[in-house]
Amino acid sequence: MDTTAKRKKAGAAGDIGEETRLRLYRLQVELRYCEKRAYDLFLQNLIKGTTHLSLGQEAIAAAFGVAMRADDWTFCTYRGHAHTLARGASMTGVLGELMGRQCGLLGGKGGSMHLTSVEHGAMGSYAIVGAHLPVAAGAAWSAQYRGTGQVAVCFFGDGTTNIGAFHEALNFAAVWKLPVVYVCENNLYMEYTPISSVTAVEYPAAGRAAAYGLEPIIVDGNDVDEVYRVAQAALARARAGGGPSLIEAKTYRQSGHSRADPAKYRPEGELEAWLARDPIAIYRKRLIDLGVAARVLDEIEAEALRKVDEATAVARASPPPAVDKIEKNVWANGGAAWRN
Amino acid sequence: MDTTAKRKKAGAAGDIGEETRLRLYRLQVELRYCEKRAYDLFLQNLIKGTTHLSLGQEAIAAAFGVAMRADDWTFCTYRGHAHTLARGASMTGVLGELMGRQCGLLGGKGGSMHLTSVEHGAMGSYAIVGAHLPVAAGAAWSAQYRGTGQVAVCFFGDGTTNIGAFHEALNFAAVWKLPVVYVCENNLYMEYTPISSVTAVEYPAAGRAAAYGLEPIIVDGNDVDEVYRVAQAALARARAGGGPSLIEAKTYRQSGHSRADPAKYRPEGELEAWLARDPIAIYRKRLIDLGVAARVLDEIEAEALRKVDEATAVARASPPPAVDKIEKNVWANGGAAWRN
Amino acid sequence: MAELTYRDAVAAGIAQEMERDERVVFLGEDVAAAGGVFKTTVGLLERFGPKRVRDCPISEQAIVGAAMGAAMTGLRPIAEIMFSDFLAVCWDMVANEIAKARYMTNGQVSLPLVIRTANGAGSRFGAQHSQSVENWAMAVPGLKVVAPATPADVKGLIAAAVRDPDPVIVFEQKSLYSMKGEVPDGELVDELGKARVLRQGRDCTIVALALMVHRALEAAEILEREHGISATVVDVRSLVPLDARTILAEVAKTGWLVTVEENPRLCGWGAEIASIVADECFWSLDGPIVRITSPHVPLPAADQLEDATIPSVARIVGTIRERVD
Amino acid sequence: MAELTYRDAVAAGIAQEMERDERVVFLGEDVAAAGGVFKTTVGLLERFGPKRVRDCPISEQAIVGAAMGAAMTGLRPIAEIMFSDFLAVCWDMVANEIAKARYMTNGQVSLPLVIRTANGAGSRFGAQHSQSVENWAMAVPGLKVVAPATPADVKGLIAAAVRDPDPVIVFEQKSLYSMKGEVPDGELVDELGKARVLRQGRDCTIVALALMVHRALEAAEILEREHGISATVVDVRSLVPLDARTILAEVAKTGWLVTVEENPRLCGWGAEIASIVADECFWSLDGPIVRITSPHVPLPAADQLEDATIPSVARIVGTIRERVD
Ligand SMILES: Cc1ncc(C[n+]2csc(CCOP(=O)(O)OP(=O)(O)O)c2C)c(N)n1
Ligand SMILES: Cc1ncc(C[n+]2csc(CCOP(=O)(O)OP(=O)(O)O)c2C)c(N)n1
Ligand SMILES: [Mg+2]
Ligand SMILES: [Mg+2]
Repeated sequence: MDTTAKRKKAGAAGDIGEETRLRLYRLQVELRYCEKRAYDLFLQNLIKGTTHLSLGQEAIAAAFGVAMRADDWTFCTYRGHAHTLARGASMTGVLGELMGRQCGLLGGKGGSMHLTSVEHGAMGSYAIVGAHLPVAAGAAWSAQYRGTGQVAVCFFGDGTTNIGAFHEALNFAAVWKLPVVYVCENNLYMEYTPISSVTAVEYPAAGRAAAYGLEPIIVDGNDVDEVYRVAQAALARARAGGGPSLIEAKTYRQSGHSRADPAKYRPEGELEAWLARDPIAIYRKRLIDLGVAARVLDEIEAEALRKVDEATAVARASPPPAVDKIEKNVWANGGAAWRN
Repeated sequence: MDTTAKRKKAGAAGDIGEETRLRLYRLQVELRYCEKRAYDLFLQNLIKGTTHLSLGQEAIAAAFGVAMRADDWTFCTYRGHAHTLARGASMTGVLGELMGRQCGLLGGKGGSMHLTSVEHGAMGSYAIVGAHLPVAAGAAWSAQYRGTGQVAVCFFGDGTTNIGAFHEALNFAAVWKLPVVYVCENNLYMEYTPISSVTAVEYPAAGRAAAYGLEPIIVDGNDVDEVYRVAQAALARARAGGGPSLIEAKTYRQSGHSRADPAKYRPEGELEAWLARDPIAIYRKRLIDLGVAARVLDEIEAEALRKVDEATAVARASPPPAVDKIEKNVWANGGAAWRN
Repeated sequence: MAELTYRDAVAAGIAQEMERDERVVFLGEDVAAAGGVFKTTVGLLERFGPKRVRDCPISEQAIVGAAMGAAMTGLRPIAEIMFSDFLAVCWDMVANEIAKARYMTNGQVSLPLVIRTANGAGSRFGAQHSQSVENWAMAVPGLKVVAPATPADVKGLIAAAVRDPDPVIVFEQKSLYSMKGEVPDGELVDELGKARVLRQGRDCTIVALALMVHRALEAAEILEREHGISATVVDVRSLVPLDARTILAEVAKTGWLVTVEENPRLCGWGAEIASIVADECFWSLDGPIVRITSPHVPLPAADQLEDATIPSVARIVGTIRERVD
Repeated sequence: MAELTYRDAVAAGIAQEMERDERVVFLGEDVAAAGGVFKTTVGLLERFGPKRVRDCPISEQAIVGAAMGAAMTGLRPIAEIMFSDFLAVCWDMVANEIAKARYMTNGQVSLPLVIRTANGAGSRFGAQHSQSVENWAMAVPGLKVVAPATPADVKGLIAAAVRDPDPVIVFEQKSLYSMKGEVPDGELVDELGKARVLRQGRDCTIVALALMVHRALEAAEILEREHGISATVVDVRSLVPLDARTILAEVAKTGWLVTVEENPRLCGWGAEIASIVADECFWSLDGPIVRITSPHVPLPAADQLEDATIPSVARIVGTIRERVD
């Protein structure tokens, strides 16, 4: 086929091969469609709790998802659907958990803010700002201690850089030279408050890197290739014993903070400007420029939609968890007894 | 007298007048003698709790004590005898509190780690590392809100720079441009552990200043003149609405961490090297070089000793607090009732 | 009398006090421009300006610590901790500093400050955003603790908390924010330390707090109507100071005590009240003290699970039918 | 049998488990090179090396958080929090993360970790270094909690805690560190969740913990010898799991319950036990349940004040004489 030459070019345009690029594209699209579905299900009142969508931020989760080794660990926040899926966790499990169904990753116990899939290295979503940064350091310590070469990757927001646990974890990880990669997704806002109004430095994460003896690393979080490159470098460095990295990925949350938020606080034009820099649209254009056929991408999109549809159907058909589960799994013995 | 010329020189040798210099000397000597007395009283089993001495670090408390306005506020740590005395709190009150007597600043309720004298602007000694940094920011906020021109000065150690509250307070103070001066007394150790072994940067405080948009300020904490100049500048800046400062004063704790600590972990020669740089010895020499008569300094020392002796006598004569005080002053109504 | 939601009554209480006293200032996360994530502080920024109503970084230790420093130097701050679960990230400031400062300084330091926080379950937010932790605060000497159950109470108790010279934590129950109720017009200032007897019965005394008050009342109606059991219902309202006298008097009349707690069981406020009653009211008891609580588990997220975890009207009715003769 | 101090028994317990299992690692402030501020970990660094015994910055959230992350990925960490009061600075990690992770993930995450901490009064350190906060931990579902009263118990319960697949907080009582006692030679592993009946009496059952166990025993001797009152003494040892059965059985025999708690009164573990007894053992009670606690105040520093705050032998004797017939 006459696209061969172009294809080669796609591969040669940088250090990232076409196969990887298509994986990056597919993953982003899957994350996007799944988040959109979550939003629809919420509007249909099928999701009762809260949801915090990553719409617009998918490039970061996707790039790391592709760059990480299968046995690496992810730690993320309540805004963690994408990060969990990006490690390979089941979409049914994610949507089922959001809907509070038995098939949910956590059997309905945790809810949208606590997605976890240990078998995929998705070591939890943490809903208290900052808490998971020390936990990720601990996992990295365990890898270092056992010499396994595993790396812990920890995602969090710009607002998180102002809480005490951030500071403690970064210093701790740096002093112990732990194999952990801290990824700050700077989407400009904490919940509704602009990060610039509550932070002493322009770059909430990168502006603090030197305080831990680290290089400031800033990356365009809407460019999946760029994030992928930075991820590879940081993971390699960690695996080689070079210690932690702190990466600030600049991006934008296209939706409100959580399901309840219409995001009226955004200045006029801001959303539009960022939509014009939507990571998936940009990447689709880039791939086409690099010679990938549009129908290949269309097919990927169609497959992603099918996957989301199937997962939705399975999750919807799943019953709610049985109430006898309430007193299960407090302890390792499966129970909840606190007395004899 | 023929010393007039020399005296003028003493005043002219810098921006600090002789009168101020003699105050700085007197204060350091008083702090030193009082700390030594605390040590003696402990050996005599007259102090039952713990004590954390500032021996070797007196220049910092003294310089700020002299530089501060009477209505400024001090916040300090369990190692706070010197900082409290430097604001004018009664020596009897301090020694009495250490001995758990009725005449103690806190009537025996607080103990050595919580010295407070609100009437002197000594707003408390805090025994949980880092906790008082946000509190000092709050006092500064109150000054800013009421437009009083007061400044809060907050002393803490090198080890404190690694706890979360440090980070939160510094960012908060910087964003709100609060009139607060943070003074890190870097005495090289946390309790027994060298600060360098647990900190990601060489200068635990100054190395973090940029993370809060602040200038790094490092000062020789054993040179009372230097500290005084830096203190004046930071206080003036805060009063003028220029926001917070973070000062790292390099110094050395000549004794163990607390009464129980023989400080065997110090490398050989370290103590000796720092004793050679003892702030009071250095200053005495400087004053004499500047033309102050030795007998003036001798007299100051003798007076300081008398003051400490008198305070000791009064405190020793004071009875222990009455046990009915236990259920007093939990609440503003003077009582402790939690029910009717 | 106006009908207000609990949520609006919170704002009304804060506004009343800010209007009255310039020293009252308000700080928290997303509270000013956005009016709070629960919309409990809408309009305060517009009315009192950015000097008095302040948005903060995500720094709970700094927020609560700053409130402490401001209180000891002449202001009367109100700090919001968005969810009561987050008290854990600033627990040192609350339990070790604020609670103890007056005592340790032998009365030199006054801390007239209020911490307001959204407490409790019902939103399907899961175990880190749904706890009832009023007993954490009750366990610490030096803190006053209230948990209002109605719009009028939340307005009046916030006002009382602001005027109190000691630190007060106001636990606002999330599940009640949209509840409507009559709130007297004009200045409203309640009193800390007063329980309220909402219903007098003969057979047992149900002692409840916040959301559980409403469930207890409903249960009492059903017990009366359908089972001929007549129950007194007491709303504790204030855990510290505790109106032990009212509780003891009401238990003495019926001879049975039943506590209804949303919190997980161990060391809940109900245990404290049970121990007081089992001591001082022992000879008036006609039978065992019954505590109805959430099971001692973290709170699950899914709606069916959450609903089945915290005490329901049916569970209260069922337990009392079974246990009280 | 060797005679060891409680302090040395702590080190022996840790060493026994580190020797047995390479996954056991130990971290804290000033614990390695210095052997701990209470000298409870002397020799561990020399014996197990700097890879397994690690000094940390003053970062309690990082310490406990790192223990959590290590535990969920295959290690069995022991973290030291120097004074139990400092649990407040990492309370989110303890109460919101560690306690809830297994439950929220429906059992995916295991946290076999131990937090050891020095608890309680007696050192004249004042209100921020002397609290008994075992009830803070007891109140949080998902934490196991022990508080050993003797050298043998502290060694055996530390070993049991390390081997337990769930997070356990070991409250070591500061005032007992220099106490000596017989510790069996060789491997010693106790069991969580077992109270111990130390003395059988006829007239009342005293339930106590940690230092208070020794005071209760002494009081019981005096009561017997001087006042003809014969008391059972139960050492609770483990608050979670709680050996409620043993306590209920012993109370049923004597008909009276007296709890002796070092903690300030409100929501102490004694309240929980009182509420259990007042429910399940009500018909066997011969009289009111009596709780002897510290008054509900922060702890004062001066020796006379501190001594008069926490329950003394004399106060236990006096209260029981007055209250128990
Ligand atoms: C300790 C704590 N404080 C406050 C909150 C409430 N809260 C949840 S998300 C959030 C904003 C977080 O902002 P950022 O770190 O930028 O992450 P983003 O939501 O933008 O991804 C806040 C304040 C919380 N969960 N935990
Ligand atoms: C949160 C907390 N952790 C640990 C301690 C125990 N501790 C008391 S002083 C101290 C060392 C503090 O070092 P630094 O800040 O350098 O002050 P310095 O004692 O040298 O003046 C430690 C770890 C404490 N009081 N609070
Ligand atoms: Mg953000
Ligand atoms: Mg130091």
